[in-house]
Amino acid sequence: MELSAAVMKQWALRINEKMQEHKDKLSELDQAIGDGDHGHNMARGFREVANKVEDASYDDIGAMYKDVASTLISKVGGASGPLYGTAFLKASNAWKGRDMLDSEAFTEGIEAAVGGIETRGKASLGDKTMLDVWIPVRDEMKEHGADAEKAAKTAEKEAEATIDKVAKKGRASYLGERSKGHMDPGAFSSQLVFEALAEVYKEEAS
Amino acid sequence: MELSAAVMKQWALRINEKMQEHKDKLSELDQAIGDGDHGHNMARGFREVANKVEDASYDDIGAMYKDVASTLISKVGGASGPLYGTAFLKASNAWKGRDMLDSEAFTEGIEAAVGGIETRGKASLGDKTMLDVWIPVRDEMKEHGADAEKAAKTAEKEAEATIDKVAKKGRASYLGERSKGHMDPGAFSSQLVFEALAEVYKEEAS
Amino acid sequence: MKKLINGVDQIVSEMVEGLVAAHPDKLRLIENTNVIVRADAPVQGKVALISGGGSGHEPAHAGYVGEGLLDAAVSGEVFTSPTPDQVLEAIKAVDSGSGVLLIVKNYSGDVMNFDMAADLAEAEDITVKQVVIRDDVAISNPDDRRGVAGTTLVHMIAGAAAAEGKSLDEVEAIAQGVADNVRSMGVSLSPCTVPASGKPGFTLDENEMEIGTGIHGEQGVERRELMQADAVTEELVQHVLDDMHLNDGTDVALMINGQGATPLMELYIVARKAIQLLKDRGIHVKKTFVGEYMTSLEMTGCSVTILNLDEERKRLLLSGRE
Amino acid sequence: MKKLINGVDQIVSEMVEGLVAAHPDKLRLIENTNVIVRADAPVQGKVALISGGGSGHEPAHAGYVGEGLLDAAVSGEVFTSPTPDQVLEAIKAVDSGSGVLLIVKNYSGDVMNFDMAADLAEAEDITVKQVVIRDDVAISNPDDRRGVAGTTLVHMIAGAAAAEGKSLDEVEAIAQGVADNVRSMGVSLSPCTVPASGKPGFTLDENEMEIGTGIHGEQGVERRELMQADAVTEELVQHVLDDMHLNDGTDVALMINGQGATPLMELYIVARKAIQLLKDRGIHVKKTFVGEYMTSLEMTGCSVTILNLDEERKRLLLSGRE
Ligand SMILES: Nc1ncnc2c1ncn2[C@@H]1O[C@H](COP(=O)(O)OP(=O)(O)O)[C@@H](O)[C@H]1O
Ligand SMILES: Nc1ncnc2c1ncn2[C@@H]1O[C@H](COP(=O)(O)OP(=O)(O)O)[C@@H](O)[C@H]1O
Ligand SMILES: [Mg+2]
Ligand SMILES: [Mg+2]
Ligand SMILES: [Mg+2]
Ligand SMILES: [Mg+2]
Repeated sequence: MELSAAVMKQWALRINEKMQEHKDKLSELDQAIGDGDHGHNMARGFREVANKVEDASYDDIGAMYKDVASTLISKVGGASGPLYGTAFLKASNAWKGRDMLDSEAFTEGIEAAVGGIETRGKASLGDKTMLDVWIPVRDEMKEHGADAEKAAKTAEKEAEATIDKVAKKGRASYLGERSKGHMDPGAFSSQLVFEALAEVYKEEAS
Repeated sequence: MELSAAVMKQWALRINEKMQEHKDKLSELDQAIGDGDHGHNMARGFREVANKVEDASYDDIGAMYKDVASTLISKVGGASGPLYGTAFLKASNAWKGRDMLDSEAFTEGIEAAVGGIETRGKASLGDKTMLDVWIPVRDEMKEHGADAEKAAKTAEKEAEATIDKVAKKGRASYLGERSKGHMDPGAFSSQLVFEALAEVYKEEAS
Repeated sequence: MKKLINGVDQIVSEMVEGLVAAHPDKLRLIENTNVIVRADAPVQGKVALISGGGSGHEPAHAGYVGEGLLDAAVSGEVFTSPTPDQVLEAIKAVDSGSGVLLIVKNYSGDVMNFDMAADLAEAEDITVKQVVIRDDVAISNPDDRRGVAGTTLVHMIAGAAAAEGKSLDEVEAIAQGVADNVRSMGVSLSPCTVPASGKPGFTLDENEMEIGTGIHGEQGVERRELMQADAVTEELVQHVLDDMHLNDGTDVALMINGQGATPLMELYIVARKAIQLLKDRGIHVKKTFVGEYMTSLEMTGCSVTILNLDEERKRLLLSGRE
Repeated sequence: MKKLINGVDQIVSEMVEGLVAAHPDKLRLIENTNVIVRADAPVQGKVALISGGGSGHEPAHAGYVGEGLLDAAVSGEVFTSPTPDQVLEAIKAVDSGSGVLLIVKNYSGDVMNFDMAADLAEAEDITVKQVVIRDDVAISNPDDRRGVAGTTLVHMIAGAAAAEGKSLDEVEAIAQGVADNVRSMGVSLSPCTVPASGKPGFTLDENEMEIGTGIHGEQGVERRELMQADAVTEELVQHVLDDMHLNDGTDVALMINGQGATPLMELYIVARKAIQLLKDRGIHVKKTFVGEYMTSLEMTGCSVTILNLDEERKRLLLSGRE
């Protein structure tokens, strides 16, 4: 798998489209076990990201994603703002100086992103957070190489799997056992991130 | 018509029974065009009246109704407390020293009561208040002599007639034209007062 | 009806007990009454101020008892004027010989009960004066107007005047000056439930509001389609100003009062627009109050109050307590 | 959803504009932000205090900005932690060189965003310390506990300490002392509606309540049958005390906090019982707060907060601002 700077820009734009489209569902998921703003937070943040990167030109993919990250950090707030922001900030470090990402380079970015989420939020696999999507996606990429299609499938499966879990981090954790039976909103927004990747990659390839 | 001290005591007790019985209706009437407490105010006040006079013995009817009045004044509050209180206080003055009321003496009391309500509340006939019941009852007594049965009939008719009026005094007046279409709660409690009189008089006579 | 209460009959007595228990250094309850007085009452040489009315308007009236404000508050049943004997107890407890001013909102019940209490007090040789507040411009005839949130500005300004040691006549004149120069208008988005009745005072659809509501859960003077905050504010401010004839450059105090269940957030949004509107009209807002001053249980909505400030009222308000 | 607003997107900006317009002598808004600072910030020689979080908790946090309290408050979207750049703006505006203390409620979002801001500030050579408030005993694991109404006692006590000219380390230690010794527990009778979502956070039947609710309209830890005020109070007080191990004769402060739409009348009924219960247990209530200090939009219900007072906290609280 190879991702050009153009495709990487499309990815950011497509994430925005997906967040707008699923805004209500994201907020409904958050309302069930959190405070009901995840859709608004994501929609607000990625709308700004799209505005920012759409007509901008960047020296490299690292610079582009640094801009994505700082926009998220300064526009989202809540828990998801610093988490997604830190994820893309760490990835942008890994992508610094590159105008094309091969499977290995892309995976390095995702690995750095997961590290960022872990350090920032101190959650672990199974805590019913976005990490429950990001960690399996990373693991698979590390083992089998980056594959956008597969990443989207894994993300979907793992987001679904958060339904049965009891939340240990974030607002949903306050509900204890009552958090069971609902999908984690951050896991679903993470699924959308990887679905967006699969879509733009596929369109580019065809 | 002659009313003994015993019947006059029964009157006070019967008013209480009627207020308890119609408490909810009185409050509902007040809710439509006032603040919804008239039933509670009347029920609270006359319950205290009944407690007070039931086992007490009085030198005369004047003393008995002075007690009724001061109980109402100190237990009801709102607009109806001072109005009913003043009404019975003025009546008690007229009944001072008597242990039997003939038609003329009773009418004097009612006349004094109406004067008290007018002075205290500064309302006039047609303002959609309790006076719209008391004034016609008084007028009739003055013209044809006191007749408990007739007083109750007139009271009922005049209370009914308040429905079509626009309130000019009390809380209902704030609604202006919107006060039309609802019976005045104080008119209805006044109807109950005269119905109680007719009942105890009839029972005594039979 | 969902309320944090123990029983409908104990509400008022338990409320006043709670208030005094929370502030034992400042407040005292007169036994067997619902009368709350300053712990140090009667204050020698000071004119005493008493306000009161039905309960359900908290912090009015008992919340205003304290130094520089009221000497006593008399709490009736919910939305029911207190009885004359309770008002008399208050008068007797706070009079130091310098006389007592009763601050009365213009409701038949309040006016009559306080009047009877004043008569009883005069009979006991206590000098009592009364000022009747009629600030609600929703009612067109000025004589019939209700006393609403503007009453609390009388507490503050007359309270400051009394604290300065002014005489009963002086304090009365100042209180009357506030009463003559204060106007209010309210709007409600949802009703309240009087505990004893257990049912809301009226019902409104999701897109309706009542304009010109009082403070007893009654309907307003008109039902209208719900508007945005700025439009509602403009309507209220305009209605109040139409009744005031303020010259360019006049100093005023502004109060945005919540009716009990309105988030402070919304009151600040209303305040923002009201201040803008007054500025646009060349009126100087010297002091703004935003919060709950005179509520109607858990009603949603707000009222706008404007007080024309002369030099004396301005000085007393800016130096006094809130 | 019935609210006095103009549009969901303008709520926070219009609210902070209204707040500053209402108190222009005391407050200032930093342009292009939702950061409110003291009008005279930075105050030379004084440690600066900053609090903040999502909006919807009014008067927290911006209502606590002022002399003897906070130097700045940062308001995020409704129930959404503010972003690090906004917190950084606040830090830069209030630092006088004596250092800055961030008062942070223990939510993932708040902790992370304030943390990032602290990092950014350190990079600009400003000394920043943080104290994280976790007073909500509804959550059993102490590390995971939310910061709720007790946070406002940190504003007051740390605010008084900073006003006395104490150093950053001293103010931090005092704030941490409050955080370590304050416990809260809440109950809700009805939910609130986050404006952006337009729907209530949960639904309750006429006879149900949620015990252990936080301040973001989320459900509590348990749904229960509605009880009378005294029983609810006993439950809350007991839960809080079970976590505190107070000795007979301990001095405490008590806060009965309304969640936004609870009539003050009901809060006093709760206060009455809470004070009785503490008295029965030999605990001395030195100061009682009853009112709205940390709300959740128009949620109905209340929380009980108890703070164990050592001599220093007692002195600072009794002498400080509210
Ligand atoms: N400590 C954490 N580590 C990883 N993810 C977290 C953490 N806390 C929260 N999240 C994620 O953030 C999501 C909620 O984001 P959002 O609703 O935007 O913020 P908030 O919880 O502040 O309202 C959760 O669904 C969860 O996936
Ligand atoms: N000024 C007045 N003169 C005569 N009757 C009045 C006057 N004001 C009110 N009322 C009567 O009192 C009744 C309302 O009594 P109530 O509900 O007990 O008191 P409140 O209006 O203080 O709640 C009205 O229905 C009306 O008949
Ligand atoms: Mg959320
Ligand atoms: Mg009534
Ligand atoms: Mg009434
Ligand atoms: Mg949030």
